[in-house]
Amino acid sequence: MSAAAQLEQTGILPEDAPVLRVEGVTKDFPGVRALDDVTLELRRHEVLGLVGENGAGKSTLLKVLAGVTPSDSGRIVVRGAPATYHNVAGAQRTGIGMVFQDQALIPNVTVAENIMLGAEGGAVRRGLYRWRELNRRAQVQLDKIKARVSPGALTESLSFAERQLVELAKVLGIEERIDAEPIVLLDEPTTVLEREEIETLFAQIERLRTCASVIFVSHRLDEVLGVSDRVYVMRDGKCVAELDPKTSDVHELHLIMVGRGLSESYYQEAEQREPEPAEPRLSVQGLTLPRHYENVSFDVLPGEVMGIAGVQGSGREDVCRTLFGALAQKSGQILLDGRPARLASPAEAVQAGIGYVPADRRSEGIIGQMSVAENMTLAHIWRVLRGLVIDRGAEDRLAREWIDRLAIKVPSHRAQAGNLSGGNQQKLSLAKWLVSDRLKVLVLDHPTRGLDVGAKAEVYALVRQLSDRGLAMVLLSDTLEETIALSHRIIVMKDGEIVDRLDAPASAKPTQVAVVEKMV
Amino acid sequence: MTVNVGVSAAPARSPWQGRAAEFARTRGSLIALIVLVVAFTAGNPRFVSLQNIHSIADAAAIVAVVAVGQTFVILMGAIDLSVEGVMSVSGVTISLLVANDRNSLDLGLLAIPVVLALGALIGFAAGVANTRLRIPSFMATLGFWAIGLGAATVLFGGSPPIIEQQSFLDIGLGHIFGFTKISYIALAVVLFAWVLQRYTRFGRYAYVIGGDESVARLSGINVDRYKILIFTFSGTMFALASILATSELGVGDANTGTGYLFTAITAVVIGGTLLSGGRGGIMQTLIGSLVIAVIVNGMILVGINPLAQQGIEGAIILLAVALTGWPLRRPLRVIK
Amino acid sequence: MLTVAAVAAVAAAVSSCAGASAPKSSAVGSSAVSQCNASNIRLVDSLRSLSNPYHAVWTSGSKAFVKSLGLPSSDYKLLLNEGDSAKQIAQVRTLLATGNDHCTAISVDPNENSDTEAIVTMVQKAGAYVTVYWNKNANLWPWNGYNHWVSFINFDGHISGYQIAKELFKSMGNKGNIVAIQGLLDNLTSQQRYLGLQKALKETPGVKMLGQQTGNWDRTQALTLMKTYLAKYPGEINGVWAANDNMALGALQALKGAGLAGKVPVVGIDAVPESLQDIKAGNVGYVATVASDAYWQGGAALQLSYQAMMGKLNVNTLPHAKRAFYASTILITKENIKKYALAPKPADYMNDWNNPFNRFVSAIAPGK
Amino acid sequence: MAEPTPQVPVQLGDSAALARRGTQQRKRWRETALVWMPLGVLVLLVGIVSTKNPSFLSLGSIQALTVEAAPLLFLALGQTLVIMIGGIDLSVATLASFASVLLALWLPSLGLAAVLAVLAITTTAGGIQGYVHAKTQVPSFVVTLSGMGIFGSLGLIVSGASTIAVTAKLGWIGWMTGMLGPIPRDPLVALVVVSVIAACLRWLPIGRYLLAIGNSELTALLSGVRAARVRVFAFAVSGLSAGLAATLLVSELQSGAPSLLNALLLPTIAAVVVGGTAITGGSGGLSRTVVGVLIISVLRVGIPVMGIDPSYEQLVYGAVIIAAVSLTIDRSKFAVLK
Repeated sequence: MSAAAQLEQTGILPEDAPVLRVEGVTKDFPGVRALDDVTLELRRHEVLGLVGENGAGKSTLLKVLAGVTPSDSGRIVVRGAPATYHNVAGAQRTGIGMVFQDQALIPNVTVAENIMLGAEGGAVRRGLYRWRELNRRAQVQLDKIKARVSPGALTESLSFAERQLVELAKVLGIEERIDAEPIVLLDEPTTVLEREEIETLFAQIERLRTCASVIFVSHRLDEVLGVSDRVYVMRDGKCVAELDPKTSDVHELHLIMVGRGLSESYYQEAEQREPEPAEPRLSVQGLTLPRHYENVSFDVLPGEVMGIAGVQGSGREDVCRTLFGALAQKSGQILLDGRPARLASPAEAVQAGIGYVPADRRSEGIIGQMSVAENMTLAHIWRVLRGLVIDRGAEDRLAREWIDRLAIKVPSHRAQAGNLSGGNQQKLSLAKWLVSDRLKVLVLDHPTRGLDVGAKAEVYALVRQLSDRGLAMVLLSDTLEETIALSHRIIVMKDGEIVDRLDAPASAKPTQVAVVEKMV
Repeated sequence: MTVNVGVSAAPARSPWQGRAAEFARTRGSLIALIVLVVAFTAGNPRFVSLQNIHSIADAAAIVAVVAVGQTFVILMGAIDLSVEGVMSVSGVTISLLVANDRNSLDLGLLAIPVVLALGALIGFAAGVANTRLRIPSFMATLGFWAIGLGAATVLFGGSPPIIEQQSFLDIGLGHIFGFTKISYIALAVVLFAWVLQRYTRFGRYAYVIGGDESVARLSGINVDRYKILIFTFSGTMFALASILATSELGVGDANTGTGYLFTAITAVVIGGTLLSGGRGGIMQTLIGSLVIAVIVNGMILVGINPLAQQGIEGAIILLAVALTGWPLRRPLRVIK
Repeated sequence: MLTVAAVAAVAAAVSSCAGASAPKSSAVGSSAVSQCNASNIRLVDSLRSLSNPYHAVWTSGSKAFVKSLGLPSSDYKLLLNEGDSAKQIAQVRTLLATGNDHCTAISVDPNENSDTEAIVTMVQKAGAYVTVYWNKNANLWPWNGYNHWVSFINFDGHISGYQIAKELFKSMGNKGNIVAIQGLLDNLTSQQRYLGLQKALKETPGVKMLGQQTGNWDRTQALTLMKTYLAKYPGEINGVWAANDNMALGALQALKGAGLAGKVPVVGIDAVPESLQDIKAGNVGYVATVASDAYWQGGAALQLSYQAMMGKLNVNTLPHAKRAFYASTILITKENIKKYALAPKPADYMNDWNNPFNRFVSAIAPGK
Repeated sequence: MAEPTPQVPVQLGDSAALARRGTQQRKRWRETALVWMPLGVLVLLVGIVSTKNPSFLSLGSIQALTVEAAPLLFLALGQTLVIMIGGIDLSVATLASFASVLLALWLPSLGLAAVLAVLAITTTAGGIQGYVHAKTQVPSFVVTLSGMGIFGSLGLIVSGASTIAVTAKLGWIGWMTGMLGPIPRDPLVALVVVSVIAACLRWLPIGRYLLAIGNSELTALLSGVRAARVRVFAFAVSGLSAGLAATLLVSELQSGAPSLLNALLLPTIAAVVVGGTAITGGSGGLSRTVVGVLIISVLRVGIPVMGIDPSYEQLVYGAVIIAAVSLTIDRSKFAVLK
């Protein structure tokens, strides 16, 4: 239906009437019912929290609302009128915009072009771009969220967090574009943001409250409770509960989400055993790569988790890449069990017994088109070789064994890895390394990014087991809380240098504040 | 033939590296061109004689027009192999539509828009096959290559129609300040294409689609429409190139297009446009076309053994592309 | 009468030609005779493509000949390989596998020297009859166990290349500079023609060759090449020798562009309609071309294979001279252009088709 | 496709379980269809041709078809591996021509050694291209395009721009051609080699690595796969297959020439893609390529015997190619289609 028609609708709508009503929406994917007769409503000027485990259907619901994927049945009513759109453009004309979890930006064009993409409007006159106008309009959006990003900048030159902000600015553009108040869908917008960026974001959401309606999805339950007016909980594709944030807390929320309570020892801190003093598994000495990091030195004992804290650009990512041979260091050396290791390429790192669990598992952790078993043995095919030949029987056994040990939910070990849920994919990209008994060091690059509480807990448990197994682990994490809780020791990096080292024994964990003040 | 750089695993390039890479990619071809010119001039001073410059310009002109069409297709990450088919059928058709010794249609210069439309039509069909039938552009256009050649053979009917339209032949033979009109037309085409690339959705969306097609769709862009448009445009450019070539040849030749496909793609690639799409542009393609023309012309001027010429051309091209791409090299960079 | 022209053109050949005039078709009848009739006879051309005038004229000749035999046009089959050797061989193989081979007469223009042996061997096995033009390996001869390979017919490139060179030089007053445009470098005929040019150059000290490059038989390439020549040797070029008309015409376009058409004489080979017209017009400096007479080729080869197939010609008793020979070519210049400017009429050819050896010039002997 | 595990349906509820079964059946059906589609297209084409000319199904004709397919199959074999990792090899046909020249030149004097030497050379040549491609990070399209020019020139120079007839010791390769009972040898040889390579891909890690790189090279790299080596391997096999194709043709034609197989480049690529291997890499395999090669061969030799006006052959060829591909390719294999 046309925007004008909606205007009439909005005109006659009573104040408290829902701007968006989802009625019995159902959506099937091969092998799974993602949405099962979902019904909910979004009131005007409210922030609606949406929580649930991975695979609970949150993202699917948002995608249906945003016109990315059509629903199989049920209907969506926008401002009292049934919505007829079946693509993103249509949804936007109806006033519904979405910030996507996996970033939806074009790397090779300017920020301005991205923000105005598909809605250049007056910035294109008689088919010709007016660049100054385009940049001006983009700037307006960027100012809304106080993003210090130049509209003329090439998008790929921005940091991940900066891109996330551009993403948000892009969606806010809807405000001007349509003559009704926009409906903004935020799918885990905070996942990769740094602390102060998250603050700006929430400030922004507060502002949106006055002029728009927001659906906010996040795995950080405290965030959700903090920002939302109401919270819907989803499970197995159904809406199972509606809560008032003021009267409920994280534990209750979690209880409903997973059907079991959030155990007191969420991070299994009790499980944390202090490693016996021993020859360090991994010893990094005076590692230097100009313009990336300077003179980085630290030791990691067997069974020890070394957390590296730092903001974007602190150089901690680059250090990890160097450890895995993805980035060559200029000077300094890396010792494994006291012996210097040459890590010019990931291949050599794997040979040396170093594993790397990437943050972006979909494009770096697993191979979607290949089977679970094939993914597991990819890095250590020698485990299932008989002579030169792959022993499928052995491979099957190995795969089954690790599917059980990590409780990976999968129809069969020959199922395509791409069909697994996020949590199970993460377990798989861990299993890929665990199948090797030669593994000495494991680099965990944001191991719980985008995972739900349940999956996170399992990953934490796993980390504890691994340290018992005598593995040395280097951890980069999204949240300080996680870093502190999981690590035995923490080094804080800033501008490519180590600025502080803290011990984090189970008994006496440092406070977040203590770490943060060193970071910034 | 796709490039993707890991978000987290691929090391972020430090600014200066980025600039060096950008410089190499955008200016490298220009440097290569200069080096070649200097080298060949050393080999034979005649190389920079005005007359030779004219002949280089003419040689580069038609390639440039083909390459312009190809550039937009490659920018969006696809490829158009129908070049020789479209050129051949257009060449024969135009010769049959202007005054010729075969029939008495004689549409005069009106034939030009007609043939351009023919090229556009084939391009459009290829685009539809690509977007609607969902056949990779590589295969779809491969098919239209054969179809074009077939149609040309049928129309050709045994002997080349000889063109008697003086005004048409004049395009290829007439000179302005020593350069043939072809060169000027080619230049105009390049400038026009540059405006398209810089100031229109057509051009910008070519980059966008090359950058990330699915995102483009998410942003509500009618990707298929622009893809079809771009193939239509490339088809038109191939037809235009064929018209120019024919006006120069003076007859309708069923093999007008022979050799232009790889030459044009090479021109685009040497210019620094990545086959994976999203990077590059028209002006670089122009330089690329000149590089090719210079190589071919120069090898003859310095008198290189004909047997070795294609090999040396290949080597130079590889060298040029490798060197201009050198600073772009990064561990974990994926090039297919 | 064409034969006469041929004789006039190639004086050297007169005697041999007279000596070798039409064979009396009194050969012993072969078993094939009875069983072959309009319903199962196949007359086949295997050529490169219809997108070049030369083979187009060839096929029209073949069709005219088939008609002259009173056979339905459906008996004529045309195999096009588009310059793909593997395809040509495969097509012939399939052809032989899909019909009555004892009633199949074939004429082949092999894509490469290499193709010939494979093809004649298949034909020999299948029991069809074949006549081959232009290309074969030097050590391959019909009389070495191929009594189903009637003849190998070629046109002496040395002669054609030499003749047009001489005409070119004459028009230049036997002095000045020329540039040469060769055909495909790995093509025997192209090489022969070039040797012919060099022979003429030796005989004519006044003429100097500035440069030689390949135009790969291609018109556009020749055009670009000529432009480059003009730039490389400004004002120095007095004549252009091209290994075929297609390229000569390309070069001519370049000369037109440079305003030199008519001032710089051009020669080529093949006698394509266009060059004939230019010679006739005489205003653009197209001096001479040489006709191997594709129209005749089409009919003649089919005739040989056909006669052998029908038992009218006994291959086994045929002298070597007739199983591998150079056929006459016709030098076409302003003097004799009138005769050839117009489209060929079947009537003019009947005699030379019925007596395919009429155009015999000289035997191709081993080691020659 | 996998059977559901016990606990999942419980979790999802019966309706969902039903839904899953339905969708899974549909998916399974689609996949089977895609596996058999190329074969279906082949049968269809043969059917059409043989209705026009029944003798196309005669033993001799079928033998002729398979013989024609043999060299194409060799070239397509290497091409398949390269395309599986998402690259392309434009030099394979020209390299084969070059090889034919070398073989023809050396066979008389060296005999078997010549064959081995030539195969070694082509394999190395292919490998070098792969290495240059991997190290300089220049797209395979460009590297092999230059390779095309370079090998072309080498062939011309080495042969002195002429056809080289094999005068002696043909026996060393002669056994590849001719008949084995009713079965022509060429396709047999080709099939044997293809099966060997196919077995390697199935049972050796390299096969995994090829697919892994084709699907997600980054993951492969981060799993310690030495992608550069796998690349070199793929292109080396491509070179080897070029050498084998040359050997086959030389043994059939008893001579080699600098442009003997050049025209086979596009048919080769067409064969691979028509067989159903995604041009973007990451899927497909040699069995599909075998079918693809047969389809292309039927087109090459079939159209002429159908009695279509020869001047229309190219038209038909192009149209049929597009139609065939639109039926055989697995569109689910490419996320975005270029």
